[in-house]
Formats: sequence, C-alpha cells, structure tokens
Amino acid sequence: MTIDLWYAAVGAVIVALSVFAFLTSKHLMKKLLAFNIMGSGVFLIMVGLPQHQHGVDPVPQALVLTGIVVAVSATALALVLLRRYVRAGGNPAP
Amino acid sequence: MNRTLRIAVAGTVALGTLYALLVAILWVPEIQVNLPQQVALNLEQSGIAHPITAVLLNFRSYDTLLEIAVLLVAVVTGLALRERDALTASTEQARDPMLHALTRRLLPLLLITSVYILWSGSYAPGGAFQAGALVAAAGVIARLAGYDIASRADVLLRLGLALGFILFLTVAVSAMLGGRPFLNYPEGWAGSLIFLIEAVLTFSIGLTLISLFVHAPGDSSPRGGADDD
Amino acid sequence: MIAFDILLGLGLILAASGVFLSTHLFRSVVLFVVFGLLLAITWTRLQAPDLALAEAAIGAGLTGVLFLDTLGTLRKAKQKRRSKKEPRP
Amino acid sequence: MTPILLIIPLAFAILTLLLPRHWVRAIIIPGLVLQVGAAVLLCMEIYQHGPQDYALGDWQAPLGISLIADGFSVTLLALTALIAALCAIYAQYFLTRYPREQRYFWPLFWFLLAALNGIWLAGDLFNLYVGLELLGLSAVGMVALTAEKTTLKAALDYLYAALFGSLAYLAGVALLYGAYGTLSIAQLSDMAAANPTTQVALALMTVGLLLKTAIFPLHYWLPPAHGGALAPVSALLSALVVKASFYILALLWLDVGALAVTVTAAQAMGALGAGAIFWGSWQAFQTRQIKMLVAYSTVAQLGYLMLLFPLAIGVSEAAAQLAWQGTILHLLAHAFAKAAMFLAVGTLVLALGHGRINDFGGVSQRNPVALFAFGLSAVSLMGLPPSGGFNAKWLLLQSAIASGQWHWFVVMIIGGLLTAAYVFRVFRVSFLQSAKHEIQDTHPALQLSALALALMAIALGFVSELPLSLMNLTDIAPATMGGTP
Repeated sequence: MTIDLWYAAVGAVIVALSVFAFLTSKHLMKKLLAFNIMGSGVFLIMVGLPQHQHGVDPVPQALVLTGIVVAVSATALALVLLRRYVRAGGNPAP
Repeated sequence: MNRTLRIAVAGTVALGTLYALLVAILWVPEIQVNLPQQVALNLEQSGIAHPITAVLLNFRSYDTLLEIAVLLVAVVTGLALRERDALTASTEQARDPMLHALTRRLLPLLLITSVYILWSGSYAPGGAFQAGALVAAAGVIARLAGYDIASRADVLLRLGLALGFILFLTVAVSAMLGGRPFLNYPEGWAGSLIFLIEAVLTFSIGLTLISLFVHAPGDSSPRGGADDD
Repeated sequence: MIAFDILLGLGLILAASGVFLSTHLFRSVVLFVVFGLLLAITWTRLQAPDLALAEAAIGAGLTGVLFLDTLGTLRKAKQKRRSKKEPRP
Repeated sequence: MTPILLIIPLAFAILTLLLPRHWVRAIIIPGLVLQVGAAVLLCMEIYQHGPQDYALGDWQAPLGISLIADGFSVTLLALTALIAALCAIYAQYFLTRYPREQRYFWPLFWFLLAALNGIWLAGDLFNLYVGLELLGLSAVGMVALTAEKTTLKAALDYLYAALFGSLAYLAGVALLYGAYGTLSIAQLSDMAAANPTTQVALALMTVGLLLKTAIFPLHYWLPPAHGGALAPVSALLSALVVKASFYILALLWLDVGALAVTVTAAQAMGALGAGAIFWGSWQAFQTRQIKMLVAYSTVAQLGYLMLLFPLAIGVSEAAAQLAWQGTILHLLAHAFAKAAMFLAVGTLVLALGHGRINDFGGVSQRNPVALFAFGLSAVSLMGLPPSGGFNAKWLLLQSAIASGQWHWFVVMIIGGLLTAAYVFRVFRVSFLQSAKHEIQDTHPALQLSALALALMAIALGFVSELPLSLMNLTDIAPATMGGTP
C-alpha cells in the first residue's frame, strides 16, 4: 500500500462519516461543516487514487485547488443565507 | 421526525458509501492515460514552469474562468442580501487598540507575502488563489480591527470584484479576434499574460472574499430594513 | 515515516468525528480548523505543496473565520430572542 | 462559433453587474437577440456540417478541455435561448414591482444562462462539475432574492441539496479519473468498462444528479424553491435548470457508462420515475396554493424523463430510438409548457393578489389571455393532441409497446389522467365561480410572453421532426442504440 492509497482510503472514511453527519445533524451550521469535510474527503480520493498509480499528478491537484475555491464560495454563500434567515426570525436548527 | 429511524437510515447510507468507496479504491483498474506525462511534455509551450499553474491557467483555463464566475455569483448574491445598516454598526463596536496596533504590523507583512506567493506561482507552489486568500485574510483582520474597507463605493466595489474576470475574459476573447481559438494565448506571450491575469485575479479574489465576509448580514442593528441603491 | 502517515490519517478521521460529535458548535468549528491544518500537512505528504498552502489559507483559515463570525451573530440572535421573551412571559 | 454561446452570457453578466440601471434595461433585449441568433446559427452549422469538437485554448483533450456541439446539445442551446428570452421579457415588466431585486437579478440571470450553455456543450467531466456549481449557486441566489423568511429557507434547502449532490458527483469523477486517468467524456466512453470502480463511480454520480434533478424521493427541496421564487425565476428553474442535471445523467448512463449499467438498475430508475409521477401528481392535486401545484407538477413530469432508462437500456435498437426521441420531445415540450405555466400563474397571482386556488373565481373574465396560456400549456402537459407533449408521450408509449414493457405503458396512461385531474381543479374554480375580490389588470406583456411560450409547446406538436432530425446528428446516439448489454 502506498501512502497515496492510504490517504485515499482515509478520504473514503471521511466521506462516509460526513454523509452520516449530514443526514443526522439538525443544525444548519453543522450540516455545512459536514459538507466542507466531505469535500476534503473527496479531494483526498481525487489526489490519492491517481497518484497511487502513476506518481505525482499536477492535474488532480489543480482540480482540487479549483474545488477548494468553489467550496469556500459555496460556504460563504450558505452562511450569508443562514445569517439573513436567522435575522428574519428563522431557526437555524429546525 | 422519528430520530431512531433517521439514524438507522443515515447509518445504512453511510456504511454503504464506505463499503462502495473502499471497493472502488482498492480494486481500481490499472490507469491507462498518463496525463502527467502530457503535462510535462507541453509545459515549455505553456509559458509557465510550474505545472499546477500551467494546468489552471493554460491547459484547463476554462475551468478557472467558470470558477471565478462561481465566486462572482456568490458575492453578487451576498451583495443582494446585504443590509445597509449592518456595516456602520459593527465598525463602531470593534475599535480595540491592541488589535489596531497589531494590525498595523501584520497587514504589510501579509500583503508582501501575498505578492511573493503570487509571483512564485509561475515556477513554484503558489499563485493567484493562495495570494488572493492572503489578501482576504489581511482584509478580514483589518476589518476586525475597525478599518472600514470595501464598503460603500458601490460601483467601484463591483468593478473591483469583476476586474479579474473582465481581464481574463478579454484576453480569452481577443484570441478569437486574431483567428485563434477561445482561451488561447498568443505565442511567446503566454507567460506574461498569465502573470498579468493572475495579478489582477489576486486583487479581485481577495476583494471578493473580503466582501463576502464584510457584507454578511450581522445582527448588530435593531431592524432588518434593507433597501438598496 | 509510515507510522507518521498512519497517525496523521487517524488524526484526520478523529478530528472529523470530533467536529460531528461535539455538542457545542464552537468546539465543532475549532476542531474544523484543526482538521484543516492536519489536512494541510497531509497535502505536503502527498507532494502537493500548492494544496497545503491553499488549504491552510482558504480551507482552514478563511472558512474557519467565516464560521466563527457567523457563530457570533447566531449567538447574539439567540440572546436577543431570549431577552425579548422574558419581559412578557 | 461554439464558444460565442458562452461569451455572450458571461459578457452580459458583467455588463449588467456594472452598468447603471437604465442601461441595464436597455441592453437586455439586444443581449437576448444576440443569444438567440447565435444559437440558431450554431444549429444551422451543425445541421449542415455535423457535430463539432472545439478544443479550448487549442489544447486537445485529455490535456485540455473540449466543447462538443452535437445535435442534442444545440437543440438544448436553442431551447435555452428561446425560453430565457421570453422569461426575460416577462421579467422586465414583472420586476418593476421589485426594484431592489432587479439590481441583482440580471447578473444572476446571465450567469445562469452561461452555466446552462456550458453544461450543454461540456466535453469534460470535471468541467461539468464547475458548470453544475455555477448553475446551482446562481439558481439559489435567484431564489433568495426576495429575502423573505420562507424563500430564504427554501434557498437554503435548495443550496444544501445542490451542494451535496455535486459533491457526490465529484466523488464519482475522482474515481473515474483514478481508474482511467482522463476526464474527457469522449475518451471515457471508449474506455469505461464494467468494473467495480466504474460502477461505484456511476452510482455516486447518479445519486448526486437524482438529488439535483429532484427525482422522487429526493424531490423535497423543489416545491418550496420553485413555488416560492419570483415567477420568472420559477419558470427558468423548472423549465431549464433541473434538465441540466438530467442531461448529465443521460450522458452517463447511455454514453460514458453504457457498458457498466445493468438492466435491473435501469428498471429501478424507471420505478423512481413512476414514484415521481404518482407522488407529484397526488401532491399537486392536494395543494391549495397555485404555485405549489405547478411546482409539484414539475416533480411529476420529471418522472417521465426517468422512463428513458428502462425504455432505452436492454431493448431493441428501434425501441431505444423511440424512447430517446420521446424523451427529447418530452424535455422540450415540458420546458415550454412549464415556463408558460409559471409565467401565466405569476400573472394571475399578481392580478388576484394571492395564490389560493379555491379563491380563483372570476379570473377567466379579467385575465383571459393568461388563463388561456395556462390552458394551452396544460394541454401539452396532459399529453393531449395537438401538442409537443402528445407527440412525446406517443413516442414513449410506442417504445414501451415495442419492447413489451407494459408496466411502463400503464404508468404513463395513469400519469396522464392524474395530470388532467389536478389541472381541471384550476379550471373548475376559475370558470364556474365569480369573483369574490377585486381583480387587477396586468401588463399585456406579462400575459403575452406566457402565451408565446404556451403556443411554442403546442407548435412543437407540428414541427417535432425538426428537433428529432437535429438530434440524429449526435455522437451519443450510435453508442446508445447499439451499446446495450
């Protein structure tokens, strides 16, 4: 087992954990944390799996960089919506 | 809803996902296409010595263009949902002298580091996104210390947010005017054009991330009256 | 070396579980930042220094700050709702 | 030629973001004309010269990203341009009541169009991910525009579903790249074989895309989001946005993973579709709010799209061809009809000041054009002749007969009857009862743009040959028709 494959497997465990957390947690913030961590798990698979096969690969690394920026945009948007929702009297943990 | 049922369903789904992912990872077929090799072969032609920057801003620059559009969409929605009064109120509350003094030392350091990271992106790890994040970090710290940036000048703010995207799109389209494909760089110019795009992107990305932070609806004001323009 | 990777991987899993299991949101967010920093180290182990940089700056840093800031406003909103309720029981 | 369809919406997104208000109003129509013109030109080019492959930045796939313009994608480009144009005309008049929302509606609108066009043209799996995120975030932004408590909650639920769905999709992309080392759709469809990694990847992507397409039982987010948004936004979301994730789903099952999918899995997808048809129709029959009725009708109609999988996988070539054609027509007809319906209903709600179906009495006298548009689009939704909806359902029924799958035949027939049931609820009230409250007049442009879309849904019944002959010019079709296990 290469370390790349090991981290890909760790990514799989993290994804599974986040799926569980996403489905069970009620607080919208916690769901968002789960989304972010699940993204990190997917990124680990994305880099680890091909690198396990043919060494360092800049392509998935670049893709993950894109993914990180997309994730932070989505998180920021979700937090804006959440804050506005709470301001309007909504309950963040329905 | 029934909590036990929910946990049971979530547990089943999560375990199923885990099993499927592990099977997929451990029994992965032997990879057939060697993309890193192709990247290495074309690196010189891309005008950028650092392979990841080459992928992001040349080979797969279309992804990056759309990614910046995603950032813009997030910030446009943030602007649409901002509240007029949130800003002034929270600026007043945070004039901590300690933080103020600290910020004064930290800010230049962060900005210099971001310039370095941006510049090194053409041959070593670094680039517009990391540098932009540092600019944003500087902005957030300045904001917490009570400096009022990126706030009111509406048109200017929007222009600053969009500037990186505008430059990127202009360069990409101007290639077509010269009869070359969309997103192609003229021969010999790729390196300098990419650096220019990255420099402006750093500014725009930093500003975008700052305004997502600054304009987030707070709860510092009594009423949620939100009229715009 | 290998032992370090095993520990780091387990650390990631533990930090992630901590985020989900913690009953306090504040603790969850702190653990989330810890997770981000561990992930940044992981990226260097996977020979991806760019990702390490990005994860530390964006993933852990900026996202963490955004979460903490939101947590503050949520808490204030909660207090306000409580104080509103008290005068007229 | 091909990238023009990306450049136009991206450029107009920036222009509408930066220009002052009165300028924004002035450039909308020219932008739409450009967009429709470019789409039509591209259609003609593809019709004459066949599918095109455009290497962005002159980097060939798999190193670079290519845009693929084939018959299917240009049909969808033209559909998008047409529907967007009419929704935009409607929005110009509708949004005069919402000055604050108007400022940010237009940039989001153009970004949404850019994302849609990008998805129709994408030749790369990861690029589709970025496109999906752009689409999802701009759609959520448009839902949230009014910033009321209910729409914010709807936007949040929508956003969470969209994000979770695209992550599941991305996980599949990661596995496929790990297994084959390429992201190019053309290359993957040559290489992808029936091994566990491919199947897990397809399963993950399918779950993510089903969530994003709001297929029963993952539809929970759609009715509040589509029912709660502003009328032109609802129209765009129901007509186009949910179709984008379905398009990717079809691409994955019938092209990329054609060798890895099984007949059982395809039948299961059909079962989800049947569930969507029954559950969505039943909820539409039950609800009291007119916009929710239309939104649940979308849930039901999306179910028909799912029938593509059992009808096209594991059957004879002729039956698969019929299923494929029926699905395309259904997609087009539903897009026109549903956009028309949301716009018509938006006008009626504006006139009445509320959306309670039971108090719709008298609306037939004061807003006959809008109600007529609603009726015409209902004809297409029910699948009555002459309409695009009729032709679509006719082809699907024939396909079911050709492959001897009578159970899907029965599902479709019952689905049509259920549609009639919930649609006639509205007519009964609006014709039979007289007005209880004051009904306001609405701007003719609002009524006419809805009518134009409804007429297109009907007209599709007469010109079905056009999209179908275009569709034959596709890279996908041969693999679909022959690639059955």
